[in-house]
Amino acid sequence: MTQLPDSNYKAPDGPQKYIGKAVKRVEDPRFITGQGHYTDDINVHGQLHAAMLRSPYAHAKIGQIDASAALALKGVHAVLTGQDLADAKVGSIPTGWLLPDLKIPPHPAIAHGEVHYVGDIVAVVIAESRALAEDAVALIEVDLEPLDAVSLGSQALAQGAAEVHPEAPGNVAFNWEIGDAAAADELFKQADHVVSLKIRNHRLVPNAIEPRASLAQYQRSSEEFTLHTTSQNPHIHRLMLAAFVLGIPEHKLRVISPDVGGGFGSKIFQYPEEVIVLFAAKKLNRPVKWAARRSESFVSDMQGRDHESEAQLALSKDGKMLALKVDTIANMGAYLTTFAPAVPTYLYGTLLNGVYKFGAVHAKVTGVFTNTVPVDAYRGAGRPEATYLVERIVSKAASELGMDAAEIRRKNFIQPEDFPYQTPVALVYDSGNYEPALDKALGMLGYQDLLKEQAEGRKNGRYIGIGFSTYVEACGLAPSALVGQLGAQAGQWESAVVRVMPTGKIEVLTGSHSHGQGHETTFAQIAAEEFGIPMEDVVIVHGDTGKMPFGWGTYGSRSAAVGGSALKMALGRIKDKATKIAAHLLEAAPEDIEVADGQFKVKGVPEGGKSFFDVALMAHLAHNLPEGMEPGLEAQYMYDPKNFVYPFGTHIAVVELDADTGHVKMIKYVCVDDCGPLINPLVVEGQVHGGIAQGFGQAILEETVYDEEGNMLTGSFMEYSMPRAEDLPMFEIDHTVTPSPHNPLGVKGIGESGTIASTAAVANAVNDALRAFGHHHVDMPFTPEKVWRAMKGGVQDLGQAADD
Amino acid sequence: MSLVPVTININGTPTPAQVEPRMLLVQFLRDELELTGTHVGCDTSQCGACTVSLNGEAVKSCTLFAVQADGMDVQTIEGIGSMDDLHPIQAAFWEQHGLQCGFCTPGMIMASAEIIRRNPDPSEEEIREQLGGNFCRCTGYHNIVKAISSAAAVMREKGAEAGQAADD
Amino acid sequence: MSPHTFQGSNIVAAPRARVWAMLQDPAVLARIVPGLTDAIQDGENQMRAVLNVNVGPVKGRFKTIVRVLEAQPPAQMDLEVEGKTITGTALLHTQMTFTDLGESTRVDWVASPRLSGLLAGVGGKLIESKARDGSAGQRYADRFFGRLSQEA
Amino acid sequence: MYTTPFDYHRAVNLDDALKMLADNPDAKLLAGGHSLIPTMKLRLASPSALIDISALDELRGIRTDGDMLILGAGVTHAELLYDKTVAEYAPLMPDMARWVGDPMVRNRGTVGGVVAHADPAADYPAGLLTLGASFKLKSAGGERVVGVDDYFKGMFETALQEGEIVTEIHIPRQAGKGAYEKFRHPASHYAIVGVAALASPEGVKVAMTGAGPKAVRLTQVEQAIGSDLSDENIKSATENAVDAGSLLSDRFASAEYRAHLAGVLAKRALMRVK
Repeated sequence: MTQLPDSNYKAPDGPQKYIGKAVKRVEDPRFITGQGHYTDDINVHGQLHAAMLRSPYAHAKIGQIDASAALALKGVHAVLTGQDLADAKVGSIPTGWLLPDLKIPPHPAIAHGEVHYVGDIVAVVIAESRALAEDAVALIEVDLEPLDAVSLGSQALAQGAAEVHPEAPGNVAFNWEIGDAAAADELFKQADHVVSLKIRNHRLVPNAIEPRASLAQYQRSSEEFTLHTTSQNPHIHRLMLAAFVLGIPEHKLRVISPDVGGGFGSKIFQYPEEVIVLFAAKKLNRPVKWAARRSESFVSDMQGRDHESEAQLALSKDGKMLALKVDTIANMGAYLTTFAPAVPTYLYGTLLNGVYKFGAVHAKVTGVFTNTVPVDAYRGAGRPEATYLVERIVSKAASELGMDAAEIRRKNFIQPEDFPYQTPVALVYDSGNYEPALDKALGMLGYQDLLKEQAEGRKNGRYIGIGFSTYVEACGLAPSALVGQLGAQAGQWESAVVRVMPTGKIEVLTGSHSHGQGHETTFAQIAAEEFGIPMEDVVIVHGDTGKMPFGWGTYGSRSAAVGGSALKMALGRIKDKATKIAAHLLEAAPEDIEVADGQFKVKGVPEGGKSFFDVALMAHLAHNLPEGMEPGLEAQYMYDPKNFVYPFGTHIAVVELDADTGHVKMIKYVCVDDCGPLINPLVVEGQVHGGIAQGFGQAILEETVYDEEGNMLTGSFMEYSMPRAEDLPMFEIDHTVTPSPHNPLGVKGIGESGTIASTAAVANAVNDALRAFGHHHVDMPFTPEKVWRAMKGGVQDLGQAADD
Repeated sequence: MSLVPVTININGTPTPAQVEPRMLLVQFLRDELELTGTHVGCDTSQCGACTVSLNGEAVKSCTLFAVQADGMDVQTIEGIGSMDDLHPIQAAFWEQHGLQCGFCTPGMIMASAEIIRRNPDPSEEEIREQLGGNFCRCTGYHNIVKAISSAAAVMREKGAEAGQAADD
Repeated sequence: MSPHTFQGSNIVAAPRARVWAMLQDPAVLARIVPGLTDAIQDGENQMRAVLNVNVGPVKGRFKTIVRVLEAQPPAQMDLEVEGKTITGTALLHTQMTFTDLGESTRVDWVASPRLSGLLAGVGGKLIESKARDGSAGQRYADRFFGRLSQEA
Repeated sequence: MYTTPFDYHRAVNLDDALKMLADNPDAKLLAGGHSLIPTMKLRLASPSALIDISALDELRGIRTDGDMLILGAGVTHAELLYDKTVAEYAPLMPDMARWVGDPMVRNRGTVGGVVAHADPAADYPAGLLTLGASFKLKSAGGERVVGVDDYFKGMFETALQEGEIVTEIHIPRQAGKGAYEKFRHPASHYAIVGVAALASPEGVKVAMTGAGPKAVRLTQVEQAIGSDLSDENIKSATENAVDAGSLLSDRFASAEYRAHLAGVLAKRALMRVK
């Protein structure tokens, strides 16, 4: 492969020793033996426990709080209320992404004056044991005067709807638009066919299996705080807690996220409980810990999705897509949290172009406050919503026009020679080649045979559906200057420190964070590859602001593309310096030195090289270094990418409907993803598997339901359906490889692709099966009763009732 | 509330303790004995992260009070195998990439042991059905199912070898 | 409005005025409401009490507030019973209409339970479904009005 | 996660348990605990004492008495699923037990617990109705045997009086094929609807659980079937055979849908017993 134009990616010249190999994960031994070290596993001397009194009402005025009975229990140290935080001038939990005219109501860690959703914290008990803290919570008397509440985005915009915050009249948080409306209108006039779609992308609960937990310690002598917390990005937590909320000098706060049991976005954000334990630890001069119960997680972890959209697609009569118009109401919940405003805008609106050549795309998004748990990034964050909409309307178009769902896509693909491709909605796609992925997937599926089987089945009352999702996604947000212009209160670069020790062992510090993605393996593969040294000689350190100077963490599939690239660049610096030292020791010119299998050698001279250990030792002894060279062998690199990366691929789901009951069984799932070169195929495929399951979960099983008064009716695993092993088939996975020209590894993210693609694929499959009953569109989630009713017929475009 | 004396045989070690009746077995393991490999993922007995073996049968340690285990044998993830001597199921989860964040993994492994105990040669369908009490949010179960299949095969082989050795 | 309204009708062996008077007296209510204890008048139209519940796996003493929302003596009364738990609130709205039958009184009642907070999510199966069991509502009413007749 | 505090009593034998129960009406019996403990964790149940009967030998054991299969109330779902005697005497029981919870729940949860608890979405009541089971109930004052038709009264309501314990489940030897079909809630795995069918020499019996406040016999289906288990008759006897009027309706499944499912499951169960 040749170097791509305008590229800092260089394909490897020869076979690689570690990169591209399915290396077993180095972190696994501790997990499989029960030695994983999660936040709630940590207990420290003198530790107290916090328990939260949460609002049972979606909206209420807080009256008198009588904590006397709770405080009278032996072992209860304090009961904290919103007033305590206000008196101490604790700041509001900040929003990290600002849009023009954004309304940001105050978000105190403990509600003050009013509660705004079921689960909002009203008071906190700090006690000797968790059991005692929970006993005491039950004794607090609070007068809550229920106020009118609203839970659905479109209802919050209706005339006379309950007002969530006085700061946001009409419950509008923001109005946002992208694309050329006039150009789109012009193309709609020329259209032969217009497809309309009304959908709800329903709300989900992330449900990482590890509930959130936080443990705060305060050292009075040094005024230093340590916070162990379940975080995907400890530096962001430190920054926000220090600069905006608690006013702790940043260098006096150390945030550690040890092993983290899954995140899927839900552990990005700054949460009230972290503020509370830090505040209480200083106030009581004792360590304070809080760990969520699952029933708390359901009403306190930020939730995902929740869009109501209307879209129109303009097509010519031969199936060429001309333009797309989208109008979306995004339910933000009760407060704007860390990334919330970016999710339905820059991560959603900008991806509405999909993989197609549109003349114009226009999107309008209204962000709305409701009395529900706040909504923020959840695996895919905006991109699954965009992909569901685009891929659903394209399949609906095929259905209405009587075209093959694969062929209508192929006909409209952006072509390989079009890259870099400027879409009508701001993004510039880096590289892509969409047809080979589609063809490969069709081949794996045996598409033509399956179509015959489907047709045959329909005659006999067997309803098979085939659903496509030819997706593209934009991940590894970048560059910092651009995201800053768009409203981010954060940079989007990543850092790596490579510290070579005198014995040649390498410590890699990264600002990325693994909560299941396997950084300790893949990052070690990158580092070991650079010098050909054993992987065991590399250790990856992450998740501790006390060790790593700075970093922006892991979300938006950025670890490999941005964090991995930072590592690659830092390794380059080490290699440069080490090469110079080796050249000096070997009395050769640096250009003549090559490194392989941990040996520095003069090119063409097989004997007498210097080992990596020799060079590392000399770097530290500094007995014989090139003139003027600084001793030591350590490098840091802050890598700010030039662009997002754009993974793509084809996912195909095959489902079968139970004609008697409406139960949907997924019988086959095939996908071909292109995330550039694979660092570790085992890890990549694992990410895809999990992503598919989550997208399938949304399409078929998962649904967060609120009643009109803002009560969540699906607040436990008894009601909220999580995908189980029995719900899924084995997945058939393959890849194409189109490197990104924008980063030195050529890699694109893969953490979210599965979810971004699969929801649409599964939904399209169910709809394909329901075509036999005269439907062009039935909205997800495809609960058995809904599918049964659709099969009974008589309902066209069966949408989701407001609160069904 | 008075404490109740119990002696629970934990991973082969008789362990005397005084426990509050309301302490769940999982809390006893985690908070009193620092056996933190057993996790708590829910409060309604669905997720299976807390699965341990009680007198040889897999149970959910979040739905059992520690006092109820008095006099019984409890085996946890820490007791099923160690880094020096991995249980075949542990080895298979590693080999097949049957875990990502690792949080559900101890419960998955203990539940897998139960599946193989009940049926040494489970089909893919049986494995999926029998995993109904364990949630994993990371892996999509694909590699977990593979891991259990392959562990069962290894254990059958070992069992056959052991049987042969005994016959000899 | 609750989607799970249930209703029924009972005859109480007492004149309408007497029935009305009894229902205003916390002491009487404490005797006739199954499971109600520690009833105290708390303001003009409000009573605090403890309700002992034992339904399926649910068993406990729940702090309860009974509010008279609207009274048209002696023909109609709207009550709200609010039970508080750590996981949320159970609210029962009841409307009773009293028809004078001379020596006895017919009470037509409509009740609609509603759960809020975590209880709505986690307690649904345990409590809400019970409330949907129409015959259970009638059985409970039979006990209540039976005791009321005895009291009279 | 924590329940309210309670006194724990491990019963040394049944008489001890009955005495403790008589002495403390505020106590709850603890057997498998899979309904009670989650409810206690949510603090919706806060009994002052628990009487642990989970380790009582008197409640264990599977035996036969002539043509009667006798299950101790403490027999677990897993025992039902794997026991040879049960498979021989009442194969419908394991056909239901496999649907209960998951392997861990089955190892701990008991048949007596299900009978005492009378959850409307429990599986066994359907099969027990078709099998004509009866239950031995003991109290400090004596014991009695109640037939299944008189036992289940309503949602969480049974013939059990205060101070009584279910000690045995009596199941007449199953004559003819039995089958249980279930449509479960995808989250809780409880029955949205479950239907058991039994084709015995005395006739075909069909019973439904999950759909209403308590398990009931589907007498209209039974009458329509008579003894004609032909495909056509099964289809016509089960189609639209269940009236939605008295059924539960919730967010996940309306009464109409439950009624439809009951017909579908009755058809499937009957197809298996023919």
